Amino acid sequence: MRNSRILSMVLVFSLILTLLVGCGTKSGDANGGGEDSKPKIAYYAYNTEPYIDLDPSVEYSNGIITLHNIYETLTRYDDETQKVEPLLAESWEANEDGTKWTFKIRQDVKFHDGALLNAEAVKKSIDRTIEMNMGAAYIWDAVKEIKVVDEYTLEFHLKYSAPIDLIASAAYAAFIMSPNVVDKDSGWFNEGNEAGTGPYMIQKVTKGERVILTRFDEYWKGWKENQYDRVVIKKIGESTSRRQLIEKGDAQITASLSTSDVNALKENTNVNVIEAPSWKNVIGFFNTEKAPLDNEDFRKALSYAFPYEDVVENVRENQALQSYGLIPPGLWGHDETLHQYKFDLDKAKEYLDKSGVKLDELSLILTFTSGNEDHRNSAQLYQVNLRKLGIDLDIREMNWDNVWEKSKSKNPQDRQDILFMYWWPDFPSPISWLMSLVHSEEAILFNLSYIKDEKLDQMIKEGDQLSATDRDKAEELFVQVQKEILERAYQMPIYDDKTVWVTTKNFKGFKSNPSYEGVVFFYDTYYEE
Amino acid sequence: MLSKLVSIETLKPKLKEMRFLLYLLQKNKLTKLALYVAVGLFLVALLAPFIVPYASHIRDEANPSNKLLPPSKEFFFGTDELGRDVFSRVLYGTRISLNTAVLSVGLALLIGVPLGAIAGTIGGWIDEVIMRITDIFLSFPPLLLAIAIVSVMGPSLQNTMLAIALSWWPWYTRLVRGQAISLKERKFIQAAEAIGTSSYKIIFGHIVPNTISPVIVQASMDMGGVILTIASLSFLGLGAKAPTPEWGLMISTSRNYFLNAWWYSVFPGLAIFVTVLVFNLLGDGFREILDPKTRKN
Amino acid sequence: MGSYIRKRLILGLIVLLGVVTITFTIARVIPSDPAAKWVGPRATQEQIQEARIELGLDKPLIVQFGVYLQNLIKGDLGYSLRTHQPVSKELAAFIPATLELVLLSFLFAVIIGVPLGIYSAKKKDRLLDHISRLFSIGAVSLPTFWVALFFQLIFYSRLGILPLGGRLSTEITVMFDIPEITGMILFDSAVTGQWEIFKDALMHMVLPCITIALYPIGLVARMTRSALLEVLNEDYITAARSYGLKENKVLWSYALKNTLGPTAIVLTLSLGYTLVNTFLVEAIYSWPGLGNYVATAVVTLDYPAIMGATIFSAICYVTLNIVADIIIALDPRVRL
Amino acid sequence: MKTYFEVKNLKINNQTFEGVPTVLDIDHIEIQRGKTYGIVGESGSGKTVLALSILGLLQCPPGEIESGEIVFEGENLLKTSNRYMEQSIRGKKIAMIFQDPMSTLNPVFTVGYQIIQVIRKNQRLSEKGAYKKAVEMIKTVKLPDAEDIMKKYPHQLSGGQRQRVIIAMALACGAELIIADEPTRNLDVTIQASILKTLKELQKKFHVTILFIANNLSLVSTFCDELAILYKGKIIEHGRVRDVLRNPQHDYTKLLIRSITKDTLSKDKRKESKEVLLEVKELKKYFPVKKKFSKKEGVWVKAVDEVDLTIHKGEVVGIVGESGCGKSTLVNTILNLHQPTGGQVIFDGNNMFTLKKNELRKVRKDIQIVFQDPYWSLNPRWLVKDIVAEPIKVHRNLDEKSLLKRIEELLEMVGLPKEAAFKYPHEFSGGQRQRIAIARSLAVNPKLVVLDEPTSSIDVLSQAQILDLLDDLRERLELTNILISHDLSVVNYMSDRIIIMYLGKIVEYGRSVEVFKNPLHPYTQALFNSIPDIEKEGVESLATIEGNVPSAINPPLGCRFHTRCPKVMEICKEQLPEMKCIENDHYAACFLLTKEELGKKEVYLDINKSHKDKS
Repeated sequence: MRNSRILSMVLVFSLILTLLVGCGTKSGDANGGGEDSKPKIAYYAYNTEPYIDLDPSVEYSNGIITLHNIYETLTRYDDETQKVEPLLAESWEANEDGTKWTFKIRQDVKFHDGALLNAEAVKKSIDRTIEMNMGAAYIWDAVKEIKVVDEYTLEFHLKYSAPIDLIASAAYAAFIMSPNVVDKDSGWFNEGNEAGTGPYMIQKVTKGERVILTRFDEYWKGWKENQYDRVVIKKIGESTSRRQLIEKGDAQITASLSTSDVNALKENTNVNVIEAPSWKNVIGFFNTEKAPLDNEDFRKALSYAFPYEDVVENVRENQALQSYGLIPPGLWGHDETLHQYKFDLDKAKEYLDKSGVKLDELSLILTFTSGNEDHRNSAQLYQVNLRKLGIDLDIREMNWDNVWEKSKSKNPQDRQDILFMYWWPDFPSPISWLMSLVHSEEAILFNLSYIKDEKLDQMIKEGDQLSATDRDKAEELFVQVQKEILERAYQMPIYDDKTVWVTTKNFKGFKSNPSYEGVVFFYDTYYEE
Repeated sequence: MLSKLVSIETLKPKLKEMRFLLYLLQKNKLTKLALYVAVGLFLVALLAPFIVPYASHIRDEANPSNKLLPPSKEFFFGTDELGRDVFSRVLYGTRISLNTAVLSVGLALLIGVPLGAIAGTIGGWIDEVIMRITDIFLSFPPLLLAIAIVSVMGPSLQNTMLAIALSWWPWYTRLVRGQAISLKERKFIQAAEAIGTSSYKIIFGHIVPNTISPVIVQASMDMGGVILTIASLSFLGLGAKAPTPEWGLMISTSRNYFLNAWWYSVFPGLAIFVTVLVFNLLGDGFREILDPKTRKN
Repeated sequence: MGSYIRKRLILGLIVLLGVVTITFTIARVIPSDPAAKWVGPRATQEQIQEARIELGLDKPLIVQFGVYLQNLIKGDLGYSLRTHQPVSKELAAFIPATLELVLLSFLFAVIIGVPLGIYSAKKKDRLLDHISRLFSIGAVSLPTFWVALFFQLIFYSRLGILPLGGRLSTEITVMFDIPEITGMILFDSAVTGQWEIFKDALMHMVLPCITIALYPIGLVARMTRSALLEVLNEDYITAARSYGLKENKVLWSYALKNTLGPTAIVLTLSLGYTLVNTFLVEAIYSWPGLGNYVATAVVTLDYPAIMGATIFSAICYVTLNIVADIIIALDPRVRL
Repeated sequence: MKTYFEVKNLKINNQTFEGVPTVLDIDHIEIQRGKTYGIVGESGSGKTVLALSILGLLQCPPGEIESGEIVFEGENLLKTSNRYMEQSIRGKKIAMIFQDPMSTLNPVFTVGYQIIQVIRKNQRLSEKGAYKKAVEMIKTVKLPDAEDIMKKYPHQLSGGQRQRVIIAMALACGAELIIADEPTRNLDVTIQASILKTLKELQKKFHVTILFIANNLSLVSTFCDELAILYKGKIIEHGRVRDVLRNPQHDYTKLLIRSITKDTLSKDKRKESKEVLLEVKELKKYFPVKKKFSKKEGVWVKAVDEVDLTIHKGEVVGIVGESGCGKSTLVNTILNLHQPTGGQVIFDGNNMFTLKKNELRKVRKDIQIVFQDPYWSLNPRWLVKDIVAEPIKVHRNLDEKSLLKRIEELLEMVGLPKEAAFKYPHEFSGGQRQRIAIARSLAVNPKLVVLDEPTSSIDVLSQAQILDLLDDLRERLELTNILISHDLSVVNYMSDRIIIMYLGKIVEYGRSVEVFKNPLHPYTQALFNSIPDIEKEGVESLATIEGNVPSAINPPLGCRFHTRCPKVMEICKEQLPEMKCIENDHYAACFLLTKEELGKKEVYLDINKSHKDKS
């Protein structure tokens, strides 16, 4: 009696399950139908959390993919024209030595809380960011004072010359928010509150999981038909999951797929695969303060031993290009006349002999941030090739903190020999690479080749000054710096990544912008069968 | 002469015991099968460098142009993202997993058994202190403790082993302590005490040898769990590091190729499954064979 | 009984103190500077120093530990180094999702594992027993993360009958106002009668739950079987039979109650396992729970977050152990 | 007339890994309705297999019924279905009383629940009716406060009470044939006597037939009308009790009878030494009552309470008492295995409790102990040579060769072949194992050897040999022995003097001849008389002491025995009687033993008759 009761319980339970599964199928079908009464939803399957901090002055991470749809900046960089375009600022001009910038602010722009945009609001926003001094606030370092000239005119007075137009288009720390909220603390923003001028407003945020945005009807650019009413940005950690979502048409856009998933999707006629340039590149840093990497010839040997082609073709599946120097294409300072090391073991051997470095049991430590498939595979291929030269590569995949901690060890002997790292700019200027990665540092930060070269420092400083006033001259200097780096083999630029976006066919209007890593400006997109 | 006598005469009872065990094993077909497979696995582990078809694919070679080839005569289990033979790597993985598991369990035993024997035999405040410490370690979810340890010490197989041993020893301490307490009531312990045998000798001469069989059962059952934990930690990126052909790491890597190259995930997964299953079956069978309670029938 | 529970609680607190001490120690030997992390990579030395003072890291270790304990009692687990949010607040946001998963999986484990174990014991050495043993041993031998991947492939990509991951479908999250009472969507939607949400949430839980439940199902079935077999060997069972009591009565009433203790232990143990197993599959199922949180914290060495999660798990474990002990103590054989 | 119960040509095998030996091979057993039939056999002789196969509860496999019939009321039980057995035979017609009352009752249900379940299964009664019936049955088996007992869990009852509950259960369902499988095995003799008496009374009242299975010939012969001797699965002899006892045919039976009628050794040869070897003064051993997690202050089990005794060189002193009387604790405390609570032990001039650790070790060499169960007293993982060598290794430094020589010497001394050195304990029989244990105890030439129930777990046949060996060794090696036993015949056989203990106190001591001839203390008298022996006919001749042994946690004030003493007086409840010398060297502690009372000694000898049934 009793046992049959339990048996029947199990049966009933499984029955309910099947029933539910059955129902699920139906609702799934309904989802694809897209009735008119339903709002149009754009679903962005993102590889990690849609934000870490919702405070626009603070966020220095992936959160910009959310924030750029809520807030706007004074200017926006266009990578195709390589020009800074107006956004909240209508026009701007700088004085001769680039130390004073005057911005005209757009009129009739409303914040989500109803306040109107004016010079005062811009000043308060940027002042807030500078005062909080969190995240990427350093980009405003040159600013001495912001002056409101009139309702819609603003002046930046600088300590030294700096390209404020570029800085104002930065991906981070350049958002303009309503004057009503500038004295709120981060906590307030993180509760899901905001007051930007952007096309979308927060409907609901769930920390670590998803963001739901709904359109701001009074957006200053106005709305057209077929634009999306709602935007969902959701964390989907696994590449395969994102691929499955886009294949099924459940998600409209995604990125950061594994190379093999991208390859497979290229065959799929239901999706668009968009390969766009990104400003993200991978650089190998040699520890120039530690033997035997303090030897220039040895470094050259190492540079020739890296299988660039194999990595670009097979690890990145051609979703990257071998770098020319440090600066990626699409950004001024990129120069394809710069020397490219090619994989050539004979040459490597030659330089190795020339270096006179004794190889007995030599083992080099290579570090990079754990979880990065591409670094891992590149490292393994590098390892295989270095072994052919008689050099053992000790691959150490570690947390970024541990990688960084090790690279900052007091004793150069305790540091790694080689380090792989991604770099991308906070605002569209080559200075981001050169100042951070090449210029000598008092305390080690990102110059992880530990270059201390006064000549280079001089050139970088000079170029930085000129970039506000004479960009051509600056560019020339920057190319010169890169040339020197390659010649001395301080660093090993490996490849410039492409960003690969995958969208459903009906997701139109999307344009990738390397200046804003991972950001989809949903206002530009629309739905079309 | 004497030594010969010793060896032959000592063997006899052991042989009888062995015969009895073999008989029980004979009856328990699943366990027998598991035993064969386990022996096979150990052999594979031992001989891996010599029997794998592409020994150089373990760490010395990569052929990206051959990447992600489906299973074929040339590559039984296909190839991975760097064109290495998955079959060779999976076979070699046996060596990694068994080696790590045996060492972890061994380390855990090394910590747990003496502590348990001491706690159970001596009792009093020593027992109290030891047991509270085991309680503390037991109240960490095992994986989480391992995560904590590895995230401090940095991921590597050695640290994984250490972490697993640290989260596993309390179980042995508890087991051995319980055994020791019941053994303590046995008269031969009292006899030894009456003789004046030192506590050290009582613990390690009398108590520990008599806890062996339950400990063996537990340890063989744990082997499966440990292998699974190692794989899980590697999967989370907290265990083995590339290019080590560790199964969990292979699955973790294969995730990105999962939809295109099923073989890359399937075979390491099956390897884990089969190995863990075999050890679980073995542990289960051993328990049934060695447990006097089930022996009764 | 009351005094027993009280003593057990005190013991639990001692154990927790030990756990806190260990986690604190672990956190302090992490080779990264929390203060530098707090202010970010671009910060100046002065900023780092300021942060050090702000975070209390300038004080001697023992004082820091005291402060930590003091805050802990108030439920304050410090601030996440990564997000600058209070850890307790973040945990509170992530725990319900995991808890929901764990509880439902646990339910699976009980309603499948226990009967399976009983049947197996009843039909010892017969086909059903062999099948069920093989199943239960197989279930504890499967790498959960691997199973999760395949479940997704089969049930989402190929069959298309179950969602890929997440807690709710996009449409539902956009169209409905998801009730937030406990944070456990199933419960909340059931209480507020929003069955559409309930159904959607349940559908999303099927795959993760089955994946996670596999292990405890196997564990519970195995343990129930062996506990029951042990009891069935006892003299009082033979005695009960000798008085002519029916076999079913003997099994379901006489024997089963005796296995309550071991079963309770296994169930609580399996609850603990389930909690940790979620760590392995949450990422795969895009489940915004504790596991995901810990995984991110580990990657970024966000030690206050790791500590918080560890302490939370330890509290769960200790509580479960106490519950198990109390269940065992209900056995009249145990004299208190 | 049809035979009531009959076993014909029953052959049962047991599958083991070395083949399928026959464990039971019975040609014929016949039991008449209303009779008591006893089966005597050692453990392993197949008694329990028989009992279980009658009820169809034998586990098959490994058991295997090859052939034969078990005919009950004209029906072959081996041919019936399990369902039929369940519904109509088990409980209803045949019920069983098992040997271990603790494991026979389900620990997680109340006694009442279990009885009611059995009643309701076998009789169509309502819940209420079953309850009433259960209470009635509990009263029938002479348990006080029946309603109260119903609510209790098994562990809250004493062993005797539990066995009564089981008897109640067996009778509750109206079974006509009761199989009693060593029902008093783990009970004290005084309790055993009263259980047996109750069982006998109920047999008459309910007209049931009893199949009584035991390993103790005296017990069976006292209780049964007819008996059969089971030896290695075969019935080697059967018949009416008196016939078998008077005229045994089979050698085994003869040996069995001889072993329990052993006389005392001739102790005349023993020199009486006045040299004191061991002196115990006011020895106390209290154990704290440990509740889980807390030690309640001041709650102690007074296991040994102010005991004095003196042992001379070369004598054998027997200590007798029921379980829980403190005899083992006494010895363990003397040996300093337990920390004493108070008092002194002076051994060979050394105060044992003030010795330093290494001095104590030296003294330990001179005191050795032989434990009750030779299976558990030898480390199963050690070779015999290592076991015997252990004390030598601790106390002496011998090279491997002379060590082995010494071991062989010792083994020969205890009558084992030299080759035994390289075997494991489990290869030996109980008797042989005990010899190993003895060899170990002699390894370092001790002065005093304590024998803790040295024969109680050895089969009857080997017992006498071991005792003779012990006596022989004592003489050859000039040993002094303390012999602990609950078996009076063993003590009588071996010892010069005897000490009777009750609840942590000595109640009587003296030369064994004197004490046996003339027990003085009421407890001693009852104890002696409750032991069945083949001279006693019928359970009526057994003396019983009602009630349970009180807890040693709160021993009764006054005379410890007063709660159960049939001759209790007011003074006994208030004052502790002093130890008095009654005759030459015969001491007892009882208020009755005044000069005036001594004259009417016979009165106490006959306590049975004057005893009122208190239940």
